[in-house]
Amino acid sequence: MIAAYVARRLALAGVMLFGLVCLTFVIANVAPSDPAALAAGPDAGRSQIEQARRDYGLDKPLHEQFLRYVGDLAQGEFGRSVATGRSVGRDLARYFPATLELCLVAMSIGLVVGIPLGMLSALFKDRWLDHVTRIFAVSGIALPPFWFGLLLQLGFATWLGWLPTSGRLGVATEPPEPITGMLLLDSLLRGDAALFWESAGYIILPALVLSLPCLASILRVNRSEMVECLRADYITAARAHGTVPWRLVAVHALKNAMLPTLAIIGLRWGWMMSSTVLVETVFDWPGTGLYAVSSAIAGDFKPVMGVTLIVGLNFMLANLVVDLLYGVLDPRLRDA
Amino acid sequence: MNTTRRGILAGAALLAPWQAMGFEREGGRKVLVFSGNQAVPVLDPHVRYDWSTRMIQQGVYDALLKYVGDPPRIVPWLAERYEASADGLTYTFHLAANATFHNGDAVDAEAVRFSFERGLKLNAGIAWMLKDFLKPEKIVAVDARTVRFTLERPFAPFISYVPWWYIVNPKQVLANVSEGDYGRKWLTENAAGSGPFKLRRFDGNSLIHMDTHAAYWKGWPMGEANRLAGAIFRIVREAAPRRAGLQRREIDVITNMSPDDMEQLAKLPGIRNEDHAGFTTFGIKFNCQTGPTADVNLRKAIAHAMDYDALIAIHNGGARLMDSPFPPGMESHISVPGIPRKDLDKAKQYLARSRFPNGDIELEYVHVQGLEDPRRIGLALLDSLRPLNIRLNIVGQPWTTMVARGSKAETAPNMTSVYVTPVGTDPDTVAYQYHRESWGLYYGMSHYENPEVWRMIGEARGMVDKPARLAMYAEIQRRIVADQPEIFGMIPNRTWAMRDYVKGFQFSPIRFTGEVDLYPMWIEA
Amino acid sequence: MSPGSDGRSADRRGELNQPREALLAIDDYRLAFDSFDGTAQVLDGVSLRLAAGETLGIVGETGCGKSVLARSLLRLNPAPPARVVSGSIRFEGTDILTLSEREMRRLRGRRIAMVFQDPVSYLNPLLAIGTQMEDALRGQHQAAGEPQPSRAEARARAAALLASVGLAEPARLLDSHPHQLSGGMRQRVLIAMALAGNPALLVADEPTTALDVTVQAQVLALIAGLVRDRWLALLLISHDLGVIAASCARVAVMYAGTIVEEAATATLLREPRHPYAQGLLAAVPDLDRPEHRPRGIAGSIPNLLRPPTGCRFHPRCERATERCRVEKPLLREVGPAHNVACHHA
Amino acid sequence: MMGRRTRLALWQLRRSFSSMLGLGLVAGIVLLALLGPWIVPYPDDVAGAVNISGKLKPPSATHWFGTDEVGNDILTRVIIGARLSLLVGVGITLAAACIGVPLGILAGTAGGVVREAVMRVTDLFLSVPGLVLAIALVAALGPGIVNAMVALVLVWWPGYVRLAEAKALSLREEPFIEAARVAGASRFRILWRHVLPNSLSPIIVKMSMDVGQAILAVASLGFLGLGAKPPTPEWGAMISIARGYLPDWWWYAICPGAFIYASVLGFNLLGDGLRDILDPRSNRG
Amino acid sequence: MTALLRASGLAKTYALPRTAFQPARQLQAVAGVDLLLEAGGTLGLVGESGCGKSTLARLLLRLTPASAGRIVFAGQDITAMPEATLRPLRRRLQLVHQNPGAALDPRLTVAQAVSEPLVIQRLARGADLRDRVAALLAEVGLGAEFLGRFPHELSGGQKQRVCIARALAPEPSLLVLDEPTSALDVSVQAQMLDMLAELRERRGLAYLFISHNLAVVRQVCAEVAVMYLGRIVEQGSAEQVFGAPRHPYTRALLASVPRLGGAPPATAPGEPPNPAAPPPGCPFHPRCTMAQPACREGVPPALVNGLACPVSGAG
Repeated sequence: MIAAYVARRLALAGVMLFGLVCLTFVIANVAPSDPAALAAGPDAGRSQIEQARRDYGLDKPLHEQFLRYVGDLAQGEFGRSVATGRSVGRDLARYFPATLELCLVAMSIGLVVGIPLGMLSALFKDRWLDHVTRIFAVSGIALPPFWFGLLLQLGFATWLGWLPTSGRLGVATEPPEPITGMLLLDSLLRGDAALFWESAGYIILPALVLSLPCLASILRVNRSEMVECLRADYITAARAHGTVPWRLVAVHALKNAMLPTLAIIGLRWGWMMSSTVLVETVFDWPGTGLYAVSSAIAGDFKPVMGVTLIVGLNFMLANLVVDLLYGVLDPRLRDA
Repeated sequence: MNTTRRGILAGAALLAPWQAMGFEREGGRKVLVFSGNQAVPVLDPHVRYDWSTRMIQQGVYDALLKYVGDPPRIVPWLAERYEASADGLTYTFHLAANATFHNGDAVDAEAVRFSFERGLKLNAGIAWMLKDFLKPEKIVAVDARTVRFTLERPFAPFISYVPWWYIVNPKQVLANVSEGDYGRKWLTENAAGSGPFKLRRFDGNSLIHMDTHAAYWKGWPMGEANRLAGAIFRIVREAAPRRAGLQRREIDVITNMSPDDMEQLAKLPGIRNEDHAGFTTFGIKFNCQTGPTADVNLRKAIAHAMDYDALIAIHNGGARLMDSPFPPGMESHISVPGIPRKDLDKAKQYLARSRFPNGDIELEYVHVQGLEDPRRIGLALLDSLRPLNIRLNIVGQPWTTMVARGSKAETAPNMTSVYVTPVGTDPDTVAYQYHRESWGLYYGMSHYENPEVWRMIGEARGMVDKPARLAMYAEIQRRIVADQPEIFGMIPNRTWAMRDYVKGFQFSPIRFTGEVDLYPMWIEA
Repeated sequence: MSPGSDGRSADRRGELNQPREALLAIDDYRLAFDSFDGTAQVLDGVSLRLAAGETLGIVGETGCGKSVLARSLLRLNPAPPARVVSGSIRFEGTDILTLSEREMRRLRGRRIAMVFQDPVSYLNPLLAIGTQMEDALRGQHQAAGEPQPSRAEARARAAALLASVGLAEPARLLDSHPHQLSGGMRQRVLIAMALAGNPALLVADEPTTALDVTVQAQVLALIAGLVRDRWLALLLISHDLGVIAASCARVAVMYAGTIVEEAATATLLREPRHPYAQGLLAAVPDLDRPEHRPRGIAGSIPNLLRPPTGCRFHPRCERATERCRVEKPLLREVGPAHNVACHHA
Repeated sequence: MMGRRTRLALWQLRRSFSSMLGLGLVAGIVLLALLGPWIVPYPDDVAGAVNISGKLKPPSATHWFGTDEVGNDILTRVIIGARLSLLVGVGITLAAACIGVPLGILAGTAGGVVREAVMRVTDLFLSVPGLVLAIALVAALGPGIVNAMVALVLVWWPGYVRLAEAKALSLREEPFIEAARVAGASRFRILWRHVLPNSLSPIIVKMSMDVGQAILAVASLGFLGLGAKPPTPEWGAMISIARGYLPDWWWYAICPGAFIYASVLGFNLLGDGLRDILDPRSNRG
Repeated sequence: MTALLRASGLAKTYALPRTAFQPARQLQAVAGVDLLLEAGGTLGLVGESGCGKSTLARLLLRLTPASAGRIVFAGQDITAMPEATLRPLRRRLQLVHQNPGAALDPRLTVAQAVSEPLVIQRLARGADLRDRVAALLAEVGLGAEFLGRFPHELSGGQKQRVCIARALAPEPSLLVLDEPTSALDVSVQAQMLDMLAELRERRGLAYLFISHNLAVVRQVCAEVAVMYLGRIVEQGSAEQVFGAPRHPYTRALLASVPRLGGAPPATAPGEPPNPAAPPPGCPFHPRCTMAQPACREGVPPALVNGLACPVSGAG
């Protein structure tokens, strides 16, 4: 049953991805730009530009280019970047793990801090802890990540010198050959503690900035759900029956509050992937966000399309996972 | 596994490692760390060049000749010497006997022939330099150490381009051909050269690590004892961390810093700034065919309203105003008398003579998106044009869009700000931008029209008689200035900041903005 | 200021005391709810006695405060907005209003247990029945400072409890979730949980309102059997006189936060004395006597933010006089164990 | 005489510190936007007066927040920037709501093919990484505040479809809608008279929050160099430029960022407060 | 008397949503129901929750399309009538909801709510409209001071009165009352029952009265149909059904009602089954004390002479 459901959802995701492809293709081609000029290089003459146009298939009519792009995608090829001439698929394979690592760490921060804080805030509703937490939560959503990132760089890197400013590893450290491409994981797999700590030092600030809106959302939803759940009849009943308070909060109420929290986690995951664009730009984090921005600004659209697809797919998968987790958490969804 | 820093890191988790460390070491030798903002997506020397790419290419490859010094000179390199025929059609190069590729293969005439053929046939990157004058079949390996090029017609700048045609090892390339791509795919991230450095690790977006080639056929100028272990090119897109890295001695040389940053860096102990006039010119191209700027008087009015001092001020003094379409230092450059400087009265006189005597027009000023200096110059221009009652619409656009618009006079913006770096020292490199054939290319966005000038440009590039050629170029410069197809702006200085233990830095204006020749550099400590 | 304030009601308390030692004694209990609109006098001087093994029904309409009263016995009303104004609730001799939360936890489930109205919302939808029961059992032991039974022990006891409320296959039930159970089974589970600590007093707040009539009959029969077998004191809250008549020996009628009449069930049904109680009885349609036309009570229940002065029923009362408007009537005995709060009864 | 609801709303608002803070911040920003041109110390600096010699001055009595890279007073430009940000924030939100709400209500009440079509397209847009799409679009259309707004509206409207659809779906089951159908009300009448007014509360709450988020989004595009054209003062673009002057001229980045933060915070807190009043049961991240 | 509303073979099947963990399933809410209501007649529909009585009401009102069967109202087949054609007929067929709080648009005043049907059906406008609304309110015992009030300012009983006034506004000939008093207190319920009786007399209305409260149905209705799991199991005059119930379910139902002063209610075993998974054969057989082996298989027994139980009917 679950397998069939997953298959159906994946099929739906496929349809959605096709929609995404169409959308990005349209956007990429509305502009009066000449990618061939970019491909051929700045000093190229007409003959070289025409050569590049042929090389990249840009001389074909749009619908043919579209069909070719879709065909390439079906084979897992994302086309070539006109700015660099490199395969977008290979670039993505290189950048995506970095972004994924960043997002995973940020999401972990969001969960580890957001959920307990939301719980505490609900328990101490309308007390000072709650007020502070709520302002903090709204701030998390209101702080411009690019600005906050700059401030953190200024404070922790430039003035205090505790943490590195940007990048993924020190200039002197040679990045190891990727296993998963996620440095923290790779260094653990290799048992390289020094590398682990170094990459941890580099990921802290960007992950913190990235996690803040997500943390805030989780906190807010978790708080208000906890408030609702703590008021729920079944909590009153469990109290009346003598259940221990901590279990009441941490199991009985939290489990129920986790359902909407889960939904927001799914949403925020997608959102987070999108805001890596800003955070990666600020922290010079070599991931898909930076890749998309620099390509977009250069007018190089194949990478942008590739990133959009990857991030969109990721979002759809995340939603699928959330739906499945819903089933794990909520027995009502499992059977009649 | 690399190196000292990691060991320390293992001990002190977060606090220690970003404190001052000193340069990188590997064994007893030092590693030079250079950092800039621009990636190296494709290393293939026949496909792509820009400053960062060419810096690495220059490291791992050799060419027949090499540019050195300021003013730039062309010196023999793989070729010990060359001869040109009197008609300017045939060039014969004699190769050094001891040159070898990194894998030990000799750099022979066939390698040279193959490399030029490859460059021409791929028709990308450097191809434009020689494509119209040299056919692949006219390159002949006379013997193992002699190559002869026969041009289609005389082309004076030929020699000035040869230093950019790097020689690849045909055996390696042919061994790695896929789908008849001339090894293009493989050379994107691999090297098959004979240069002073061997590629150790290539990650074009973050880090390129090269080892010095101990057995480099040309030897090492600083002596074997001081030879580096290698050089690392770190791509750090943001200026602040580059600067921080330099201050913390994680990086030895940085470039692409703003003039303001450079000013601050100059004050720091242990850091030395290199600040030199290059060849890169900044101009604001008028659309000479369509729109208000087709009116030469308006162009002159604008050129006289421009606040040239602001151009210098924006660079904190680190720039020179152009006094000719040609950069100073280029062969045949003259200081053209009467090149516009700020003079509001003159500007108003010209405006009065134009089709817009009262101004009241809005002009579009396009610059490449994300470039800071052209944006600020736009602001300065906007301010300068206010007395003429001309409004300025400052637009940053992606390169692709800008080029697409500039390809036709109908769509080209009124004004486009462009940096142009001449690739060779021959005056034709710059002059040809004003030829009809350059219309629509980014440096030809002004769609400048003057058949007499075109004729002279065309004639000069084939002239063998040097004094006559120089005179011709002097005249060309005067005429172009008179037509004012652009605001001749300034030549920004090229700047690097480096630790003072970095030695052997040699500037040459012919290189691109941040590009340095890593070969002679070493660390003294 | 109502004339029936503390001093005088204290005088009367003596008369009300039953000879039997009361398990539960509520005296002049006043509870207010604070809100934006002001303070609602939700309970206004409630006094009740309940002896061990006794069954008492509280009947009243929406908003009369009967559920709030029931929750007060376990101190489950959220505070704020709830606020005790005065009075005491003595259970087995101690005033539970003065207990700490920790001490209160010792009572919950073990001495006083509660059955709620809607079994759907009072069971945690995400936790297995077994988990909820084990948590309750272990929690009761923990609160009492006794060693907690192991999960397995707790589970075994939970299964036994389920069996004792007439549920088949208790072991399988423990692993199921609330949504897999029918309404009647859920209410049985809740009753089983209430019985877990062997309480002396069972408070049932509209235990059958959400159930269908055939199931209601089953649950009422179950409660009656448990009360009999375990010698439980039962406080049954309902709006349905029929339900109370089927379960309780004694009944108290509540109106707008006050008890207006208290009597043996049969007595009240036969000869209600308070005009409200009379009205209530007259309003109930009788299935077996279709010719009897139910009569409504004119007007509607008062706004407790601004309760009527004097007798809270007086605006709807046909017999109301000036005295009713001014003076709050206190409960007084009008027959054997029959108390009425009306100047005219 | 105010109704009880209004008084209750005001009471709730007053009681909540955070809502009052939000109200204060929003009022402040609106005031600055309205009075901007009359109160700024250097009105000329708005339109791109260049004074290179006075560039990058630290905060002082004459320039409270220093000067920027062409010598303009930062405070002046930030204050004038409030107008643009506010206008853009409100504009994007209104446009997105105007597209999304009718579609959502239509989808929620129509059902069938219409609903499927609308919701699938909505899902498509929702699954797109919003900022990435906006960046691509602005990069394609060319930077400029109007293009930025178009791009953001394009990624913003689906949120309203979702909200309005969910609300309409739940309303569709409401007995009072059924009652209207029994009375013979046409579909349009039900939509217009019953569904729309009853869906407004959460939409208003979302809009008030979205104004803040839209300000942030435009600033983000500005930061990436895709926002307003120079010399228009725009907060995000200012930070983008200021970044090049970190860390020595750090004050340059502080001021515009603080204003973005304050205004987004203001609208979010206000929205939070409004939600407590208008739509207490809902829950959004 | 003439048949005002006739339903034959009416059925409604819902598709339950498919989730990650469940296949698509169907729920038969109403199965093969025949009904006849005469002008001015009163039919009570009783049954426990989930038996399909509210769905049946919605089917009859064409608020949800029927899966099978026919509905004829006032001589016209409305089963598949387009909404536009149906609209004028709607005024004669009105509904009063169970929960008066939810049946009023919270944003409309009492006057707006009551006038809506009149406006829609173009029955009145301007001053006439105002007068008629006031008259309707007076008819349900509410004064003119209520005109400008919003639902949240009313008590439950008052809201229900507004709902009734609204239902009366287009002068219907049939009122479907879906548990009209179950959300009300007993003292208010009595007032409401009184008023309903009075209205019927005065206006000659027919009532389809749906309730789980048998005593109330007995008060209001002359005819009674008992539903169990989507089917009518017994139908007849109130006297017959309540006085001499024939179907085992009807008997169990009546015996379960707690009586004032009477003996404790008798209990029937078990609970109504899940409509998504009904038992085969007679749906009541798992709880029936009289069940025969034949009851446990085959199709559910049909309603013959107002009784769907061959066993009990035979005996």
